Amino acid sequence: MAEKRHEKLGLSDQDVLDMFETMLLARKIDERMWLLNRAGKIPFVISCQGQEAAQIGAAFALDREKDWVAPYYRDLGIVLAFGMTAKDIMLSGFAKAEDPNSGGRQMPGHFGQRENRILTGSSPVTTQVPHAVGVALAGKMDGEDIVTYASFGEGSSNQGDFHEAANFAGVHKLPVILMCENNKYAISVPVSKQLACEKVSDRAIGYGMPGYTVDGNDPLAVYEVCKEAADRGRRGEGPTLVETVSYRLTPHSSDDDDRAYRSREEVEEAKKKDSIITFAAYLKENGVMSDEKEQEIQERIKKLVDEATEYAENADYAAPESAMNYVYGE
Amino acid sequence: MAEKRHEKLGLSDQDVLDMFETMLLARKIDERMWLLNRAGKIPFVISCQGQEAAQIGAAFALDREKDWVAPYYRDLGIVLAFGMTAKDIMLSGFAKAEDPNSGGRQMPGHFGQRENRILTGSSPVTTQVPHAVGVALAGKMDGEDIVTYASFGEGSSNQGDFHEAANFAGVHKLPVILMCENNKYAISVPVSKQLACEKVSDRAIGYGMPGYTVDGNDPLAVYEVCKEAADRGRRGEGPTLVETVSYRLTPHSSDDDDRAYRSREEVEEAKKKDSIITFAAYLKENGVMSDEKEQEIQERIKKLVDEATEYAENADYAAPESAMNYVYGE
Amino acid sequence: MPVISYIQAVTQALREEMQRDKDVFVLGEDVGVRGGVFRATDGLYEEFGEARVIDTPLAESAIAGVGIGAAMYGKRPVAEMQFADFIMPAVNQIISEAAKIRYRSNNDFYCPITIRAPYGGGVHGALYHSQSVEAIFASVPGLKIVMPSTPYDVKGLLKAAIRDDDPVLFFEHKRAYRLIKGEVPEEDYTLPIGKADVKREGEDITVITYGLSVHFALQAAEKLEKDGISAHILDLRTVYPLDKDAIIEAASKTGKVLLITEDNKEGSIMSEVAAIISEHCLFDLDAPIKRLAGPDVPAMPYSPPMEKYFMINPDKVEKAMRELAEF
Amino acid sequence: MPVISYIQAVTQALREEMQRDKDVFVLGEDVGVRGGVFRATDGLYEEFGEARVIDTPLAESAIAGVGIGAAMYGKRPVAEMQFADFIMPAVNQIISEAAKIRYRSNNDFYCPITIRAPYGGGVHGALYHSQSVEAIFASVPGLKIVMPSTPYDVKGLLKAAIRDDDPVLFFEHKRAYRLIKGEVPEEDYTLPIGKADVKREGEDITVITYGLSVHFALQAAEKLEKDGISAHILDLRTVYPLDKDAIIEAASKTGKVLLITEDNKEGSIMSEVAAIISEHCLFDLDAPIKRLAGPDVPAMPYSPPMEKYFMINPDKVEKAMRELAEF
Ligand SMILES: Cc1ncc(C[n+]2csc(CCOP(=O)(O)OP(=O)(O)O)c2C)c(N)n1
Ligand SMILES: Cc1ncc(C[n+]2csc(CCOP(=O)(O)OP(=O)(O)O)c2C)c(N)n1
Ligand SMILES: [Mg+2]
Ligand SMILES: [Mg+2]
Repeated sequence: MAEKRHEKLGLSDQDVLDMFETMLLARKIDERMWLLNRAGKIPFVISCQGQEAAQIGAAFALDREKDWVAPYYRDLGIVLAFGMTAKDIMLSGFAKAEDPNSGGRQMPGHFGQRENRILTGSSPVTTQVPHAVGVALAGKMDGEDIVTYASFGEGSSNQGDFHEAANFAGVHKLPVILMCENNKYAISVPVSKQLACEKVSDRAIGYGMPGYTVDGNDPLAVYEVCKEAADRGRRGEGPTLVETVSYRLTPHSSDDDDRAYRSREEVEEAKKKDSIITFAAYLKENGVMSDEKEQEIQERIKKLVDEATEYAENADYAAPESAMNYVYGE
Repeated sequence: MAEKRHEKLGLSDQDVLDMFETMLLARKIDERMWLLNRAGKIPFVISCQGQEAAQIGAAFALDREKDWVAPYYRDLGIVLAFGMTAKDIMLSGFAKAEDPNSGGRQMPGHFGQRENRILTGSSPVTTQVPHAVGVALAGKMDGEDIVTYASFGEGSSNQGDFHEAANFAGVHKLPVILMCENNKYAISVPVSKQLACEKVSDRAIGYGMPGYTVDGNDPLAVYEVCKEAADRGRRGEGPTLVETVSYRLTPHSSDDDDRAYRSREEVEEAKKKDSIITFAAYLKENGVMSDEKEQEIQERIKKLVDEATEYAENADYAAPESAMNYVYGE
Repeated sequence: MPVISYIQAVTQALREEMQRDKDVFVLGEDVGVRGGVFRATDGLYEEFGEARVIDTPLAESAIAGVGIGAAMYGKRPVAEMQFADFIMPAVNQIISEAAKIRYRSNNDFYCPITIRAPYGGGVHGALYHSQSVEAIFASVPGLKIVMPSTPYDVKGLLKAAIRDDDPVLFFEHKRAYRLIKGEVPEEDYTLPIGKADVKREGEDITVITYGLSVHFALQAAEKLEKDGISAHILDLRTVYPLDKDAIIEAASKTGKVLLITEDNKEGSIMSEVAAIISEHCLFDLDAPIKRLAGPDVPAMPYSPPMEKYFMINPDKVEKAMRELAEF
Repeated sequence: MPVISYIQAVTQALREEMQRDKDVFVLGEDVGVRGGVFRATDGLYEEFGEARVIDTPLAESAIAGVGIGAAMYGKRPVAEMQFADFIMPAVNQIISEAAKIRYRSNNDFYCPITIRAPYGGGVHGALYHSQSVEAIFASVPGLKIVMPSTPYDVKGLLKAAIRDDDPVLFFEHKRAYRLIKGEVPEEDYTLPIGKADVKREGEDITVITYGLSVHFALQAAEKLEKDGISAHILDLRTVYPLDKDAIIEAASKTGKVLLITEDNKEGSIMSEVAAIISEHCLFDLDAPIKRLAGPDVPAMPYSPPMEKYFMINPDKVEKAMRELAEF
């Protein structure tokens, strides 16, 4: 029997099962968030749906014991792979005191957890890119063998901070993966009105780094380029720009109505390439996942998400006056 | 006899003589400024020396009756070609009331003159690039057949504003020439520490525009690409990035001492390619300029610069309390 | 007169100015097909087309900078920053460029750009969708900063901003967008930039404020009236440069002054208002100048109890007004 | 004690902190081989090598942003902005990021970055090499802003800034760099950030100021002394958050207060100082709170007569102090 794609990449059956499970966990948490939002229980959701494959492909290419990530708001897959739990995410959705990201101070999707080397993020897009470069610089100074990851949307790749950070990383040959998750829209604005280049990865050469564009619905393809990018970084050869192309399956956020600017047909068409479905099919075709196994995973995740939701819903808010804490070190 | 280079480009003998004369005027004004500075008569100079060919090549490729320019502080050649006089420049050097750029409010090199469609500039680098894009956008809205030009150094091409403006121009297919005058240094920092790409023009593809790197000591080479860029713009095909490579022949400014960071040999080597010398040689070799003609031009310019200096030195400062004027429209 | 909402007044002003002057155009993120994430530019794309209602790439410095270039050419761009919090990448263009163009060119160029942005809290927007950012710009000569409180003021002041020959930052309270309604003439009118407006005449205490807090103060004033306390309420409307005469007059009138801002207290607009009063009418005062403001923490948290703790509301305003009256 | 210049104190503090803690590093434009355009980092490249004295690409947002990333990792970066005027492209990183990292992460992360920049006028620097930019940041909780006046304060405060676990903007008056000299201990010491310093005890009038103007006030005080007028001079040193207690104490002491800043008047640091005084010690005052400041025009022009017209100088200070004394 011919070697399977994931085996060629050095991934075991268990690895790809883990990848699938993390993708599915991200999707299921996300779906639950929408239900909670529509039920009036949480004020806001911003989704990873459609980008799970890209995120998990990238996360598994990193060393999750020592590398650092500067995720953007859709990177639920990344932070789960880096150690955040369903409960952590739900606590953030409900803005409760125990939320490890911010103690309920920030909206969901504003990730951060020092323990798991997830840099704290904000809302203004692309500011995290220089941060990841700074961590890479610091790691290099200390002779640490770390790679850093920063992600952002294709619209956000037009911010000055992307350019300045990419150039800095290029000049200093820092081990950074700059990952653009191109989901074809920036809120309502299609990629054709955001970018004049054919591919976001065309920008790489301007910073003296390689650039790749890969299918963002294929976790193995993303894994492959990110693994090579991480290896390059560790070898001291500098940064890499990776563009993953997929589609934003939900409206921009729970505050958006995407019917105003894109057709239902277009969305339905994109759903056919949904990585949750296509990767499950791959695993089954290759005998890695049986129907029973899938069922088992689905149930495990459902339980996790249920428990997390219940816990978070019942957890306490931080005390009102705790809003005064931590402006400065105490 | 074979067609001469400038004839192939559609330039007459008189055109190239005019080009030479404007280059030389820029050089001579600049040299005089240094003398005045060293004599303690003016507080500051920032030079065009080494970049005259690039500037004049570009200026002559534009329509100087209707196009708009957003020059940077070294673009003395550009503004002279666009109608500023030696007297105007000297008035700015001495910070006198009649200085058309700013009435003595800004340092020399901070150009601006509405009458000649020279946008007012500031010190923070690269802010003028989006301005030129904005003028191109406005011109397009009005159906005007205008091209805009913005220039900046290679160090400045690392600012976010370059990236954001270039992308905007690319997406909206605006008639803009983005010209990077690469003189190998940003104050003390050599290009190798500024950029990881081989050529600044490698950045063009990231904005969906063509990019060219040309010899910045050759006014005809610069003319050629800028002419093509202007034509593209007028044809509605969008912006072009042009990189002119030359060398900064002076210290960064009168406040700098470049011996701290580059060898005298390197500077001497660069002087051999000085366009003032090489272009004069081209004109002579091709029978466009005789020794007498050159002498005549030299004398005319000397007289101009002398008169301008004298006039400016004796001109009045703006009244102290006029510092209160023009914060808002009156 | 028709009663419309605060955000409808924004849209109406934009539409009328675009109809009136072909040099007026709108640019920003999602302002075109989507009509803005708050729908402030609703219908403009359909009416004026994509050349004058421009969906820009996601890059605020370019939005401001391209607008500034067009303004120097002779256009009257109205740039939208999707949230005031996201104006930060454009600060260099606004402070170094727009504000200084007339001055540095000795009046040869000028820069008639209007930059609109929704600001303010109380909408579960958390740290980065709730901020008041006016204080960052309120020390920059060359800029004007307008922050209207009512639909009537919105329409008149936004039109004035667009017609103004200098750069105007026009901050709209996002919580007011749908909450605040009021009578707005259908016909064309402008209101003077740089002039504060007495929103209520009173004798006992003076409240000086702007934006959403004007409404909180008016509500509280009604209640206080029942207890025989009469409050004079001055709406700054333009927070930079301030209307000194109006401030001095309002403060002197009652001798007891409460300054309210939703922004953090230290370094806010109210600092300058207090400084003006203490420079010009110190001896008319019967009580220390009291400031009611957000706490000095970075911004409003997301969780409802903490957001409420931070945000100015009618109760906090009423309490502060009573305390001052009793001083 | 050795007498050194203001800029030598900067260099000394940097060198000693880099020797003391390997996590301290310097980054900025021309800070390496060139030793800085003002030579503030002179000799550091030679001593510590290019890994710790980094000549960055010309991009201020990256200088700040990369520094912030390194600080979150555990480093203590000292970023130089070549001129305070050129901090503008980095405002988003400073205000949206550095200032809010501790707060937004609920104390999980913190950001010990120091951002140094030369500010101030009187050096023929024109509009963009003369500005005071502190007011832009002085309403942003999470930041600290230090502006020392003497070499002694420079050394002690810069060391404190570098050791501080929060972001500190450290603005150095460029005219003071070589003009101001003073005794500075060779040994290690720090001074407390957030504390103002009485630079002169006096009874009749209080002057509150910072930076170069402290020296102008001290000079004027000497002259006034001869005429029997005794001036109390408070140097703010940290201009955000302000040392309220020290301000209240200094203002109450004489009841006559002059506030001096080189910045434009409206919306300056002195607005907040006036507000604090009028909130806390209004009834201790015997005269209106007077402010002496730059005019409200965008920035200092280049031509010498206009620059002089704008710039605070000893004569203007003396005149204002006499007027207040005579009130
Ligand atoms: C500096 C800044 N400007 C505007 C916004 C508002 N905003 C939030 S997400 C978004 C679109 C982002 O599009 P893209 O980068 O493609 O990422 P996507 O959401 O599609 O994943 C915008 C405009 C912001 N968060 N920050
Ligand atoms: C935003 C900003 N940062 C820093 C400076 C200070 N500065 C003036 S010129 C210069 C170097 C510019 O180098 P380059 O872009 O290569 O242009 P060149 O001077 O070599 O022509 C620097 C750092 C500035 N003017 N603006
Ligand atoms: Mg997108
Ligand atoms: Mg250069």
